[in-house]
Amino acid sequence: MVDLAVQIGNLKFKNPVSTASGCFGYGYEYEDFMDVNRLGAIFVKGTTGSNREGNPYPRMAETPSGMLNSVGLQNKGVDYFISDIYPKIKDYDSHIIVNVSGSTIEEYVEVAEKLNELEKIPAIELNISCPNVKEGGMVFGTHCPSAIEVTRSVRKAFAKTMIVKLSPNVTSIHEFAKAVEGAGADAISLINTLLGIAINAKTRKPVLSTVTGGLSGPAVKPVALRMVWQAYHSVKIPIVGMGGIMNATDAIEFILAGATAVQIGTANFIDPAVSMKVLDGIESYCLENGFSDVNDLIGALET
Amino acid sequence: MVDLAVQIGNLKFKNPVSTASGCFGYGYEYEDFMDVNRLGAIFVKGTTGSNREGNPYPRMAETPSGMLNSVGLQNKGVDYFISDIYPKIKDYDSHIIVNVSGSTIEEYVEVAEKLNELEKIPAIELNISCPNVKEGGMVFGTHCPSAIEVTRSVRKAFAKTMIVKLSPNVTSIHEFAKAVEGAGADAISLINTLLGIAINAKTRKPVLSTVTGGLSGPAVKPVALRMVWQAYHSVKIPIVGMGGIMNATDAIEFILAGATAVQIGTANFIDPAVSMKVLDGIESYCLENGFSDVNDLIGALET
Amino acid sequence: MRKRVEDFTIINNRQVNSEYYILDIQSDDDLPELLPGQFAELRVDGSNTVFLRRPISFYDVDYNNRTISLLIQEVGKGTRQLAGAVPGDILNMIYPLGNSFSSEGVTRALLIGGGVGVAPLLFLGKTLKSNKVDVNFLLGFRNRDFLVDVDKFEACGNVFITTDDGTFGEKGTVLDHMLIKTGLKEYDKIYTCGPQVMMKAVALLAEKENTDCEASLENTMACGFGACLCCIQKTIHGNLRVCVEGPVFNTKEIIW
Amino acid sequence: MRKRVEDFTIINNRQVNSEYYILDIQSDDDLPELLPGQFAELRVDGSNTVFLRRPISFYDVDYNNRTISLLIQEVGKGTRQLAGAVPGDILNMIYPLGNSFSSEGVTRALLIGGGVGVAPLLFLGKTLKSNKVDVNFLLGFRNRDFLVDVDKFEACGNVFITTDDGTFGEKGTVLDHMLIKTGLKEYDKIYTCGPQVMMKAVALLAEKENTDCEASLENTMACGFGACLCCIQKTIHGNLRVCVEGPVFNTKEIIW
Ligand SMILES: Cc1cc2nc3c(=O)[nH]c(=O)nc-3n(C[C@H](O)[C@H](O)[C@H](O)COP(=O)(O)OP(=O)(O)OC[C@H]3O[C@@H](n4cnc5c(N)ncnc54)[C@H](O)[C@@H]3O)c2cc1C
Ligand SMILES: Cc1cc2nc3c(=O)[nH]c(=O)nc-3n(C[C@H](O)[C@H](O)[C@H](O)COP(=O)(O)OP(=O)(O)OC[C@H]3O[C@@H](n4cnc5c(N)ncnc54)[C@H](O)[C@@H]3O)c2cc1C
Ligand SMILES: Cc1cc2nc3c(=O)[nH]c(=O)nc-3n(C[C@H](O)[C@H](O)[C@H](O)COP(=O)(O)O)c2cc1C
Ligand SMILES: Cc1cc2nc3c(=O)[nH]c(=O)nc-3n(C[C@H](O)[C@H](O)[C@H](O)COP(=O)(O)O)c2cc1C
Ligand code: FES
Ligand code: FES
Repeated sequence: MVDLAVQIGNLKFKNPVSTASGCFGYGYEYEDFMDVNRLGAIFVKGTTGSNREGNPYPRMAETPSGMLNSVGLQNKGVDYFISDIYPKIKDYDSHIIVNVSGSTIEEYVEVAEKLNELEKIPAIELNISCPNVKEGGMVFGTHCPSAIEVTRSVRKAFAKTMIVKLSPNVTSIHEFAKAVEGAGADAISLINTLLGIAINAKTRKPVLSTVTGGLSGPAVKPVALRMVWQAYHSVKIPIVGMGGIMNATDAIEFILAGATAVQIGTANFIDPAVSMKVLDGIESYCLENGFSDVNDLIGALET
Repeated sequence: MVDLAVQIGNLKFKNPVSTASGCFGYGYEYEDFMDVNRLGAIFVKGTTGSNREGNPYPRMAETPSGMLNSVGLQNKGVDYFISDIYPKIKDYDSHIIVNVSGSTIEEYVEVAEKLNELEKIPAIELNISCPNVKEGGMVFGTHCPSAIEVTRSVRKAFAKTMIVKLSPNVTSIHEFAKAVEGAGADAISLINTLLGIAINAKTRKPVLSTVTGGLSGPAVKPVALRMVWQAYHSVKIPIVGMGGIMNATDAIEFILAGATAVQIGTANFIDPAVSMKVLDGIESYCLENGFSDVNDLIGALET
Repeated sequence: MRKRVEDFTIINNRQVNSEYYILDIQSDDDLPELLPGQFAELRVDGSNTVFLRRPISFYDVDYNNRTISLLIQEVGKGTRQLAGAVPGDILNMIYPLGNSFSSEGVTRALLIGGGVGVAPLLFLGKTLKSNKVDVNFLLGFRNRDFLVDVDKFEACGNVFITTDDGTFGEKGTVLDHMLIKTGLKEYDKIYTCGPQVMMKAVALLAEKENTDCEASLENTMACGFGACLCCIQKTIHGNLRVCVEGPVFNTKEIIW
Repeated sequence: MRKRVEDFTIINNRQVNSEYYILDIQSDDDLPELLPGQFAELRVDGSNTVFLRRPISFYDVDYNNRTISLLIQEVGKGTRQLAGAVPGDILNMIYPLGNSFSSEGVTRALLIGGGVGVAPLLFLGKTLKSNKVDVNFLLGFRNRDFLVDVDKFEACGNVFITTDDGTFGEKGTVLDHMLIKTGLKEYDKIYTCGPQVMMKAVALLAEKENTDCEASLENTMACGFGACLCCIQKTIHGNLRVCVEGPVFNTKEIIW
């Protein structure tokens, strides 16, 4: 028997495997494929103050070992989430963590305040790193004073566990990790997508309607591991790691680099039951390698 | 007939296809596979003030659609280059461009001064972005005032074409592009490698002796294209684009994004004659699409 | 309808012409109920440049033999890789995905397809026929070499064919055919699948004639089952997912 | 020796045991001269996770049939993918790469191999034999199932075998064999290839006995032909490229 429970802020995850925002819908999209209740947590789609239609088509481009997306936070807004989605998912046995997005600090605060009232939402993930919205979004994640300000403001509005999701599109990830730690984050998650472009040489046009989009998938894994490792060595709060996890080995690499828990994003599109395989694989790894507690693997990279 | 000649600073390249520093040795390593004289230019291995042994083994890790390296500028120093290598390669019909690296501004200047004397070296590529050396290297490429200082200093020491190679590990590539343009660069090249980590989950150790290394190959192409596009829209000097080019279509994407010429790096390891296929493919593309001059493709992305 | 991930076995790979091929794939188990218009997300193994799955419609379904047929056009790296499949190979699919054509109250239908867009129309035609609907096909192909299984379509109803170069049927595209020009109001339902310009033109004509019309849309998909929001179609109800609320849309709802 | 990139055709894939297999590959043209110790960089098609080529030694060469044999151990994704090769498949290689074993003045040689490290030793043994050298093999395997082509080795000279579990030959590793313990000075050259710990131990013993010794080293390679500087071995001459100045090094030069 392996002890798989990990601690993120005040919150105990029954295991370190969760699914990434924007890649797992609201959970129920995956019910046909797996028992979503086995996940440590489900990070649901980015939620904003009001309805957003997102960016025009096309929003997706396949790239070598990865994909670009420019969905642009399409969602029906926090009130719809509360009235129509929350009731359907609140009784999952996995933590439901809402990814909070916005264009202004006021919008972030408004969403956080409303979510604070929901009994079965034990945590939020503050998305200060979305590369796909015109105003706000990534600016908060690539400008340190803004990152601090939005974190501080939401901290005041949200009493439960607050995870701040960092952008990888920065020179010094440790600077941002430390800044949001200082501003009241209980944990950080990283990485969000890398800003990229795909071009159709035939038409001489960008593939995405927005020209740039966010790169995810195995292509980004080396960068993500590096950032998790750097962040781990600069903050005391726990880290939720992600970026290109396709299997249990990848997930273990993130944990060794310093992640307390992991999120699986793009891989869900290719194998909708992959998160269960990752979970089982982590347990097997622990058994085979004599670890009775997955916490002993966190940051255990021998350098 | 397609006009393939492009202009980089004062230098005319007979075609836009060149090979990237550190990936093509000194050119003669590829003589068995192709006619290296057909290349627009050969960017030779990073050259420093004196002999460097580089980093310990292991220096390489395969990653999804890419690789990490931490070679660490192994080379015999500029004097050896001048005495032993230069005579062997100076009569290639392709421009020989030396990638100048160092740990201190004095070292960069020293190397540049010495190369300035060599008749058949019409240009240098100032590598302010190597992620694999302890001191210097990337610091110059991720700290804007340092980038400006090293560019200015070398500018004074080197009278011919000076291309400055930027690091992708920054928040705002345009800031650096503009800065080195202002400091006297005749052109910029990008991207150097993205900082990454590979981990061996079995041994729980990093794969590379240096823990972090530089990511190259198709995995980075979307990021590289984005940075070329951003740089193109912020400076007037020409751009030499690279990062994951595997075939002619990839190269054309870079040109459409704003590159005047391209460099091929990692792809040479997999297909040592790939640069000739890229060259032929660019010509065919122009013919098929009615472009009589490759210059008409530069920055021609319709956004 | 429960979605599943399953390994099928390829039992036949028939080259139709220089670009099209038909894969017959078999399940070890009984097939679940599949609806015309639905599709599957195919994993493309053996290519080091294909990362995501590829959406392909059900072209034909044989419940007795537990077999599904897929009509595929080679357009890029994924479809090229699949073209090399040989009997015995495994094909992993997520299926069934998407909504389906609706046929309530339909008595006389015209199914208008262009190129590989005929794929979902055969399964639809078969289903309509078994529901006693009067089925008529108007199918457009590049030339006579690109005709696909005309006999199978004929087994479901009347077939009218156009070819761009006139080497078979009427010359021109389906939009040039007299059925389109004059006859749309004789049907109580139009179904269409093919190039977007064709579908849009058909939709406008149908609207003018006040005939109900459904189109099966293409889109670039990452997941295929509603999780990623990549496959959006602008509609009068806002941006809808082509993989869940589609691929079949009533054309009155589409904002082209 | 001119390096080339060439498509070979796989004519045979023989499974030796649960981990080893031998690929026989044929060229359309006459083979260039190949030297024992040299290797090729194999492209691994059909895997979406293998990006770089994989270095593999020449195990056997048959100039008459234009055939090269490769002895390969399945250790990861690339060698696993190649294990599925069937006759008729194409194998693209860059070859010949690296230096080779030297044999000038050698009259009596001991070739010490461990596991898949025996690969370059068969070709070496054959070549030495044809040069009238007295060839002796000391080969270590995990157990009797892991023995490889003992008859072929025997055709070149004396063969001494150890298995870890004693199921064939002497029990233990090659380092436990009496030949190593007492007899190294009877040879004027030792060649070794296998796990690094084994090679290092052999090298130290040879040095003690003052017998010349060459080892064929492994390394992680990106290019295989000297361009990337990824495959470095620390030596008394500084960091040298295993793919050009090696893979064969005189053990006196190696800084282990
Ligand atoms: C619901 C649905 C059902 C489909 N049914 C069929 C079918 O039955 N038979 C069939 O042959 N094809 C069908 N398609 C289209 C098929 O999915 C694409 O042709 C295929 O994904 C292309 O993959 P590729 O790797 O060969 O091309 P790629 O190398 O990915 O791309 C080649 C070219 O095709 C374009 N392209 C790629 N995917 C799409 C797409 N989904 N929509 C539009 N353009 C695209 C690219 O922009 C590029 O120009 C369907 C698509 C959808 C969404
Ligand atoms: C000059 C030379 C000649 C060789 N000759 C042979 C031969 O004749 N037969 C044979 O079976 N093998 C030989 N090898 C080793 C062979 O190249 C590796 O086993 C192979 O590249 C592994 O690829 P993979 O994709 O299966 O493993 P991967 O999935 O890449 O890796 C699996 C494991 O093997 C390790 N590994 C991978 N490559 C190497 C390497 N080059 N050296 C050491 N460890 C490695 C990895 O770290 C990992 O732990 C040779 C290597 C060199 C350098
Ligand atoms: C289609 C798509 C939509 C996404 N939407 C969001 C989002 O709404 N909020 C957010 O914080 N991250 C979003 N992300 C980023 C992922 O949560 C994750 O950070 C990223 O994809 C890296 O992980 P991966 O490589 O495992 O996918 C999205 C990613 C994808 C691919
Ligand atoms: C093995 C290796 C060594 C490299 N050495 C250098 C170097 O010495 N100087 C330099 O500026 N860039 C060096 N680079 C970076 C490349 O020149 C290039 O910027 C990068 O690899 C991206 O291009 P690619 O994806 O086509 O390889 C090296 C890259 C690799 C893979
Ligand atoms: S493809 Fe993911 S929602 Fe439609
Ligand atoms: S593998 Fe590139 S130099 Fe040896």
